[in-house]
Amino acid sequence: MDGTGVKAMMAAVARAVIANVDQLSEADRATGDGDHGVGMRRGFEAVLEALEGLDAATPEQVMKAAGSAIMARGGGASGAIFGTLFRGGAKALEGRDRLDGDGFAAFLSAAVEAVKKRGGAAEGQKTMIDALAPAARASAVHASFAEAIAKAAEAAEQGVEATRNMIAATGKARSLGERSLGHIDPGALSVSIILNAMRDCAAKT
Amino acid sequence: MDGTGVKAMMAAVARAVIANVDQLSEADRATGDGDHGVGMRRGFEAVLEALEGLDAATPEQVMKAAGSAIMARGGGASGAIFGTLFRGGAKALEGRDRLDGDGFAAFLSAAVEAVKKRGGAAEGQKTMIDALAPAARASAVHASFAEAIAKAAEAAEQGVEATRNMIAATGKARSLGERSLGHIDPGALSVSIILNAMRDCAAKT
Amino acid sequence: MRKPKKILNDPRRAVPEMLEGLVLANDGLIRQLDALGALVRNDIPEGKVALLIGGGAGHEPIFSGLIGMNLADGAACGEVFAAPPPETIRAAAKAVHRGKGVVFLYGNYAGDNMNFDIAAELLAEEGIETRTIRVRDDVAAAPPERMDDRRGIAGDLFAIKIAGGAAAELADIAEVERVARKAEANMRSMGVAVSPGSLPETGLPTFELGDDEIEVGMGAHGEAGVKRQKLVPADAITDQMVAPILRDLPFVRGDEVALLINNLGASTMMEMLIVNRRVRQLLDQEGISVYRTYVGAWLTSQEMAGFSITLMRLDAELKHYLDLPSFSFGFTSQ
Amino acid sequence: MRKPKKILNDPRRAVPEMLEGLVLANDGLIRQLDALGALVRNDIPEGKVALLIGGGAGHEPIFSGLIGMNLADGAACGEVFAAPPPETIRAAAKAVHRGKGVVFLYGNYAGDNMNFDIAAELLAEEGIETRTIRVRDDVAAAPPERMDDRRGIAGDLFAIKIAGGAAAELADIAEVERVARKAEANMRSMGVAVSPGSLPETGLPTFELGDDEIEVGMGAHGEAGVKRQKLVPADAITDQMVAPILRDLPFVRGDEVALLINNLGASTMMEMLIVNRRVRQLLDQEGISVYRTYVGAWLTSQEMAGFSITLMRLDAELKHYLDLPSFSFGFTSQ
Ligand SMILES: Nc1ncnc2c1ncn2[C@@H]1O[C@H](COP(=O)(O)OP(=O)(O)O)[C@@H](O)[C@H]1O
Ligand SMILES: Nc1ncnc2c1ncn2[C@@H]1O[C@H](COP(=O)(O)OP(=O)(O)O)[C@@H](O)[C@H]1O
Ligand SMILES: [Mg+2]
Ligand SMILES: [Mg+2]
Ligand SMILES: [Mg+2]
Ligand SMILES: [Mg+2]
Repeated sequence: MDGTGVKAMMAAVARAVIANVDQLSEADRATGDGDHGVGMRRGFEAVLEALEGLDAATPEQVMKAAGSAIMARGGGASGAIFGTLFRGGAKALEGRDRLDGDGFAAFLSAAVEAVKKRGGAAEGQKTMIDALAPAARASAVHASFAEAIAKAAEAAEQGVEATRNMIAATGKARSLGERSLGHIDPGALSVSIILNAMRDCAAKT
Repeated sequence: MDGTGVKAMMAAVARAVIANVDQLSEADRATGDGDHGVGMRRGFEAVLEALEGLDAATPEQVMKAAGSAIMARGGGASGAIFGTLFRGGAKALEGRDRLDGDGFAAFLSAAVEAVKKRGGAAEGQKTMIDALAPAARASAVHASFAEAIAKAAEAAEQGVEATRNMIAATGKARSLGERSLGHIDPGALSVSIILNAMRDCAAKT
Repeated sequence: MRKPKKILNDPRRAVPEMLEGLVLANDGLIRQLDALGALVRNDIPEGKVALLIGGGAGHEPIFSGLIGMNLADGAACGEVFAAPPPETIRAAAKAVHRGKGVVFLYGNYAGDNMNFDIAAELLAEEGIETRTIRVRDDVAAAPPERMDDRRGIAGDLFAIKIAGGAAAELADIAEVERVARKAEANMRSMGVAVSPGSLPETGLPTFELGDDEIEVGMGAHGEAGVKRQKLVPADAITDQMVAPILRDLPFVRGDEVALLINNLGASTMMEMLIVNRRVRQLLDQEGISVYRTYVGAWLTSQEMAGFSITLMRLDAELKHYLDLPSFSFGFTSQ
Repeated sequence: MRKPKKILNDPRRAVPEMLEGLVLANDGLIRQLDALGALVRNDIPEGKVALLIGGGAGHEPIFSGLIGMNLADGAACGEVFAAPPPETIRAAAKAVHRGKGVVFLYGNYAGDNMNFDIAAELLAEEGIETRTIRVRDDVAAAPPERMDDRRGIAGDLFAIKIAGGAAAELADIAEVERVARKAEANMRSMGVAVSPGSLPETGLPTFELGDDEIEVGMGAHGEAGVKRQKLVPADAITDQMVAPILRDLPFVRGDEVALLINNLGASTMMEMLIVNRRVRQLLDQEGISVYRTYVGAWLTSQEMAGFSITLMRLDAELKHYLDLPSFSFGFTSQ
């Protein structure tokens, strides 16, 4: 997939996140402060604006522009985390004029590392990392772009479900302790929504 | 009725007012700020205390003590108004060692004058005066104490009903204007409760 | 109707317990007299004209919380929404009196008027001179030709601020009265209610409003306003409130004003500031400039949600007293 | 679930409109940068160590309302309950910087930590030195051995007051940091929730509580507390809150403290003062004396009802900065 394709894909991702604003906020009401959806909407509305101003860009430039837009306008924990996801992942795409399966796997694992570094959280602490990290591992199968994304999306969905059985150890949900059991992590759900949107795009091409 | 009788009568009056605290506050919720009952309770609890400390007193002394207690502890418009009622009425009992029909009529008309002077309100403005003034007129029949009170109590009840068709022109209900129609005045209801309790006492003796 | 939830002990002891907590919160600056509702400053200089404020409780921090430097010398506090009895007022007046007379300042309500008047009569018999200023800033309560039927609401804050400064600086009670009356005559307010407050003793809200209703012009005890209507945007409500205020005095192009947006209790500062934004747009259009802005909860009605807007037209003298630093538990300014 | 009723225009524009109203309410003392959430004082002297505070909106008057004399030089404000983005923080920091570095002071939350850290990295690249103080006063959030898991709640007010004074008087950023850390290390808080606040954008309460329930230890964004229980009398709730506060530092006989009772929004001043009465009884029993008392709504959680109790142990240095007069839209002291 070339830069133009990645740009179209990221626009679809943004529309998907924005469309799920209520579901994401509701998930955050259960464990946090109820604003995850509106925060992600701010970030991805900024992504749509940024993409418009961007023509003939490489995959790296598209992802970096998206991450920078989220970072600049999202706010809250998710603004920093999801901004870091795309900005950190973009670095792995340097010099690639097309996004293929391996490139996408590299993108995800770089994204995971960047997010861990930024937030200091590890897997198992009931955060978006618990969807992102498994997705990164699942995509490292030296397969086509479409297959790699499909695997990642599937792993992320399982990751979201897995957060139900985790006790929050960071963010606003932390103080729930045991009571966070049974609820999914809103940020993990966002990761899954993002990867599903990517998968649907890749399938179409 | 001698001073001891008047003292017993005022104790009964106080108990009757206190027993109706909720009804009186509810009436004030409709047209005012909902505290008439609790204000009257404060005043008449003070009356009970004052009466205890009072032995071998004339009717005048009993009524003055009651009025002073309400004035000192009632607060709000009702504390000043009902304190004035009993203190002002008491003046008309000066030199009388017994309370008879004429004395009671004199007590009520002196009370009406005192209240009008203190608050500046006239009949027809939807206040307790619209129960007290007709009661005073009805009691001026040169009859026995029991008859005079009975007539006063009856007139007061009609006065309370009459306030339904009046537009409040003073106190917190004033701003209701037309919307005060249909509601009785809480202070008028207090007058009726007081006179009914007196009637029941007089009937017993 | 949901029962309001409050952090209280015995509801009938709410006011005495509150006063005890208030005296402690004043860190030694005020004391309480035997007449419990009577609070007085500990450091009133000899020969000072005294300022005594008061009214029913339930509006905290007004009145009991405004005793202090360049503010009130004492306060006479009643039970919730009930004017203090004459004896409380008399005791407080005697304690603040320093030989130059006592200025009574309070909101214009039948109960307050009668109880303060009775106290004034008692004090006169004892040779203590009093002057009375009744705040009548609520334009929603009655038309201009019936000023004496108007309630005192948040304008109390401005009246106390100005009268407090005047009583601290001016030697003659007649002068203090003049300045306080000038402030009172130049202020206008209008309120709106969004949801009711409740009385601790009855546990009942003082009125009821539909989930999508507001009442424009409602008073600080839930007295009826001018219009019960559907909830509309902040700018529309503000327009409805500012117009009658401006019309009433009237405030005209070139006027300089102090602006007060008073939270009745449970509204958010965010809402008050969004209202302030619109008020300033409207005043700009009218060519009226704002000298100082105050946004906060000073005259509350228990947990009532809603607010009022107050404008006070300023001249050099009123600016001087507004600018004086003042300090008290409930209101401090620089 | 009843929809909360608020005086707003477009809920998605609530924060920008609020900030516009706030700047106007500051009567010319502060301005807003192009990065909308960045507010700065107009009169910051050359060579002053700068104090920048910030966090999500919705807690007004903190943070955006505490810019002023002997308080903050600027604030970086995010959307409701959302930390400000790095660019907002960076823009505010550059505008308040006067060559002596910038002290960041904010509540300890993942979102604030990450966004302020990113801003600090960007500023370092530009050669602007920053120091970071995270307020972690909420004892309900985590045990003492996990201080970094503790939230910053009403203690923010004391931290800003002390750091603001230090930044105004001390020439060296390391000294300002030392004093601010001392204040932060000596304060402990605990909150209780009575009813929820709501987010303007979603119109939904951030949590739900039964009509007869309270949650002890709940955070200022509705984060879970330590115990959900039936409503009990004010004295009993106060006892439950004060004990863990005293135990934690610990505060001991002979300590002198500043006491803050912070209204989370919709509670009444009457309730806060009844709580103050009980707090003082408990501190008297423990032989702990109160140097200054603050009761009011400074760190709110929209229209949430409830409050928190904060104690800060004082020494001569902290007393000095506490006593400095300070002036801002949302907090003024003498
Ligand atoms: N340290 C962290 N590392 C990774 N993800 C985090 C971290 N802290 C929070 N998150 C993610 O952010 C989400 C919350 O985002 P959001 O509600 O927008 O922010 P806030 O907590 O500021 O309200 C959580 O569900 C979690 O997935
Ligand atoms: N000027 C007045 N003259 C006579 N009665 C009055 C006057 N003002 C008020 N009242 C009486 O007082 C009653 C209200 O008493 P209450 O509710 O206790 O006082 P408040 O209005 O201070 O809350 C009214 O129902 C009315 O009968
Ligand atoms: Mg959240
Ligand atoms: Mg009443
Ligand atoms: Mg009343
Ligand atoms: Mg948030």
